[in-house]
Amino acid sequence: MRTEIPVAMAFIAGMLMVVSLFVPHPFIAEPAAVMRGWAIIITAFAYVLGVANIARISLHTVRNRTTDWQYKAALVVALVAMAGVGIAGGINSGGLFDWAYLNMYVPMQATMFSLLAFFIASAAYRAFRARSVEATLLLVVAAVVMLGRVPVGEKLWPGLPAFTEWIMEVPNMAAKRGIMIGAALGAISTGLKMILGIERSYLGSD
Amino acid sequence: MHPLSRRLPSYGLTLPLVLLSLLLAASPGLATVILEAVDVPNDDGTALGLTWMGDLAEGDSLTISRAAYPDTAWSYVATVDAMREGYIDQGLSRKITYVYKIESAGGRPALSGPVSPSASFLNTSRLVMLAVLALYFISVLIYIKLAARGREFFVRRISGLNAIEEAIGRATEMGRPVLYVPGIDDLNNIQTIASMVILGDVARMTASYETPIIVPVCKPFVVPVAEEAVKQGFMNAGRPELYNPDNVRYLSDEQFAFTAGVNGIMLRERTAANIYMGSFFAESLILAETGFSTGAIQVAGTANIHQLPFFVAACDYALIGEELYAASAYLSKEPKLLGTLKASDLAKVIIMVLLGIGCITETLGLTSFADLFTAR
Amino acid sequence: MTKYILIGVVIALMVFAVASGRLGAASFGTWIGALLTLSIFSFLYKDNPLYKLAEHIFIGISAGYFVALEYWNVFVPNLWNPLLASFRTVSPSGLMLIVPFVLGLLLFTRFLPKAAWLSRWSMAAMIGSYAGLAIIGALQGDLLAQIRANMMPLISPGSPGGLKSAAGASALFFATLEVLRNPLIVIGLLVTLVYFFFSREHKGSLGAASRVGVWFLMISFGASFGYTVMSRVSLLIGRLHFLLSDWLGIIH
Amino acid sequence: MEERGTERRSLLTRLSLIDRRILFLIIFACAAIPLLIGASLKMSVTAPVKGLYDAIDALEAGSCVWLAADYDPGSKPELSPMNYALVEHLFRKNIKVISASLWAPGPPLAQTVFDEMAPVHGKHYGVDYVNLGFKEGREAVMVSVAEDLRRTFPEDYAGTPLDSIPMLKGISSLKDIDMIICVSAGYPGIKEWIQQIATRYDTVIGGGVTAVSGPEMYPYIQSGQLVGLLSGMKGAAEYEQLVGRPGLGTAGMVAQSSVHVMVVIFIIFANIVYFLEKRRARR
Repeated sequence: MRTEIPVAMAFIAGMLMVVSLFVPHPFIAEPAAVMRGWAIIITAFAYVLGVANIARISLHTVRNRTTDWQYKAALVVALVAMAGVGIAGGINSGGLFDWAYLNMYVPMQATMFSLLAFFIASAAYRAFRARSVEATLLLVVAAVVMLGRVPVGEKLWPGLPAFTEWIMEVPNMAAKRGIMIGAALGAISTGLKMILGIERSYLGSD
Repeated sequence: MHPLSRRLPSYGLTLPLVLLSLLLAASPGLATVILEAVDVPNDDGTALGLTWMGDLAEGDSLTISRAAYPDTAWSYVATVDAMREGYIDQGLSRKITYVYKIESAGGRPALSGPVSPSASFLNTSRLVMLAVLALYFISVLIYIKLAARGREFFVRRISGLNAIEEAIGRATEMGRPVLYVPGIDDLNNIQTIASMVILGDVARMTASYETPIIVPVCKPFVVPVAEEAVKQGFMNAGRPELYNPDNVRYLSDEQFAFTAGVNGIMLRERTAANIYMGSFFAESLILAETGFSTGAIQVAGTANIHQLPFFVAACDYALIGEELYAASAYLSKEPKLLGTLKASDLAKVIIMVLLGIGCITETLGLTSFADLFTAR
Repeated sequence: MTKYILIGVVIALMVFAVASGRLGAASFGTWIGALLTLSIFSFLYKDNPLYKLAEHIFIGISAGYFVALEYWNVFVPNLWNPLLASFRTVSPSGLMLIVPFVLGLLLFTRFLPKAAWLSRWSMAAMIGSYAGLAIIGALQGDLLAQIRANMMPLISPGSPGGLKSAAGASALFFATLEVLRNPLIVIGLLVTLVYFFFSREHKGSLGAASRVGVWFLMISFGASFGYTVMSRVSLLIGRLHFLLSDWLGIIH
Repeated sequence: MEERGTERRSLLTRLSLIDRRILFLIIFACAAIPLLIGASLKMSVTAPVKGLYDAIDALEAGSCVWLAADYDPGSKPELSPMNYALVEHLFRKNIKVISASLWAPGPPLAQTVFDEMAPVHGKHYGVDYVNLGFKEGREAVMVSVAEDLRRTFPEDYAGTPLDSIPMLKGISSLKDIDMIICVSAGYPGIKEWIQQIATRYDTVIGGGVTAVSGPEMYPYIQSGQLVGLLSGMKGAAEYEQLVGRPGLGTAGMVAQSSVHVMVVIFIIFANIVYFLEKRRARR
């Protein structure tokens, strides 16, 4: 019950997806379509589960008054307020939910990511060193691409954009394709192991 | 190429239709068109393909309508350019037999014979794909079986692993601890599991050198697994008494808070060897920068290709992509991992051979070999 | 020192904006957005309560946002409405939706240690589906298509003619690059695959090939490095544009 | 001599361990000053960008594209300008646009673009464009939509049933769509659309990505699985130039240039210091 049924379910669900690529007949296509519809719904529940988990851990911190509990409290308040406003008042543009999205979600997430510009610049100065042939090659190509991809590069040498494009299309492309083929082989074997129940780490331990 | 010509095998117009067309062509004054409706192969039985020929000129348009045989209530389908190669009517039912009619301005309408769509049990245009998948599946399973039966498989020396040993040696000389960061993803990421295998081996080495190892962890579920790996490593080195449970530290499950915590460890405890193995994201360069500024020897490994540039530029050695998995297979000798690695190696050899043949045939101008691999 | 410079810059910009009479034009929402933006930027000086607060509010808001979106865009149209409709019309295919509904609810047994194993059923159905989709995606999109695309003539089409007709150093340089295009792509892929081949020691010619493979990898990492810098800088520009334009109204 | 040597070394060491906040300030200035000055630069258009432009330009008026807004505010400055420029081009060509998102934060971003562009071009919701909103389920949604649009998206973002939207009459699946354009910030995104849909359903795919994932898309461009690609803000700026509607992409290019130059200077300068220190250490 605890492992046989999940393994059987993973097998049926996965095989339906794979086989439906080769068997167009409705006797496979129809159940496969139903299964995809189910996957959509279960995944939505999984996201809500994730959110519930964040709330649970945060509330635990608040209840025990451990370090930074005040921040966790703010987190829970923000979560409940946002979800409540959205579910009760709707998500359409012009509403309060939309307002909070545009004026809070958008600036905060965008700014979080923009911090990385500073970190990269600082790492470029303090840590990126041409300590080997490989690292040297990497840094030289990086510098060429950085200059060749912005308008100022054209001012330095009119051929720079074309040369940069050649780097992207030839050596970069070849290596990325090699990585891609390796990753595809890995994805297929991992998928197979999951479908056949050889790999069960996602089920957790007993 | 028009989709129809790719999807329909060359369905010639049948003899009766040719005779009919001759008959119609004999009647003067009116443009004559003949129409054929056929099932679209390799589909789920919801489409029919129409082809036509006759006295049509550039710029003519045809109106297509259909009826459910034997009923003759015509319903409009589409108006198309007469010069196109054909038309595919979709969204039909297998249970109905259809008749089609096309009309051109000033021409006699043409009717098709009754036909119903049928569903295929096998998409024959994907046979090569199916064969490739089946062969690869089988080789994965066979290699896993062989590995489980104890067959010894050779895995090449992975220089990154030697670099780790060197780094630990240096830390020992300097009398400073080793830092091992297993990425920031949970156990559902295979990289984290691979990292735990490598952690076990690193712990074994540090124990035999009697150098402390610090393992900061970002996800609560990883903590017990990391503790177990370190403990086991110390046992394997025969020094279980050196194991210090306080050195596997859960810092925070928020990315940047975790990063700040690890930076703190590097600066305060002056770790001399920093090892980053697992799934890293934007924090990679922040960690590597701090480690560089403290003068530590750094070895990294991740299959998150987007972070590798920073590890390569700021660390002394980096395991690239699949090398991380290969290292864990090499160290753990786990059949699942070894079998997969071997099957993927076999596939790569075959791919290289196929690529060689493909390039030679293409250079010679023969495209039929390469076209076998065109995915449809 | 840095702290004062930073504060000085912000104040100077604000004074400039006030003086030009544009600051008042920003809406309340823009003010909130600007203050949150500055709170997060304050992390650059050092970790501080303002940043921590903004970070936690962000996690809360984004989690709440997800819940509402999943509710209105998935639960209601894909589960509730069809399920209610099928109760009315008693359609068996609609009633089948009870299965994913129950499987979805079973996920929450994770919070009940005794029944947690039930959540595996739902996990299995979900993970099995995605594993299957990943297999066919990797197979048709990456494996076969990429192998096929790399079966190319070793002589880049049109390049020998281009080399002959090239006049001038720059034209000759680019014509040479064109000649090298296909051969380098073919070699580059082969040596990269050799690098990721683990069943033989990388010695002799295999070692040489694998070393060239590393060079190709390094070039591609260099390209990724440059592009990543580009990405992050663009994000910064976006934020500065927001502050200078939407909030302070200094630029348009 | 001796003394000057130590002083120079300490200067070098000091330089290589400079407070990172000073570096932050330099980067801040490099990005902000060009924006304040409002300088602009002309640029040449790269082949992948031209490829996407030509593919869209070749579509007939009245055809219908799927515009996947698979991104979130974290990459808005890179991808939103693309979204604007693409919608500008599509509206101008009188092509119908179905927007949908596999990223929950995507729909309002797509909606903002429509709200701003539709009045300018005299376009109406439900007739010329729709926003189907968000759907959970990554690859499952892609394949599901390719087979049956209404089963996957019974309602649009605002909750209107699809059957009451006029422009969707006659569109039952991706088979009735002429092109998929994906504005993609990561997983799930353009890579998955290619993997799941391009060959299986014989669909034309093009789109834009953040610069981070630009380089890994080149194999798909070479193989023809992608008709064209915009990478990052620069790609957006090139597209803006092609459609003649300068936006945030174009506005940011001088700032982008100056920060790039500064980062390259950082790397070169720091490496020179590194080699000098190494040589000194060897002596």
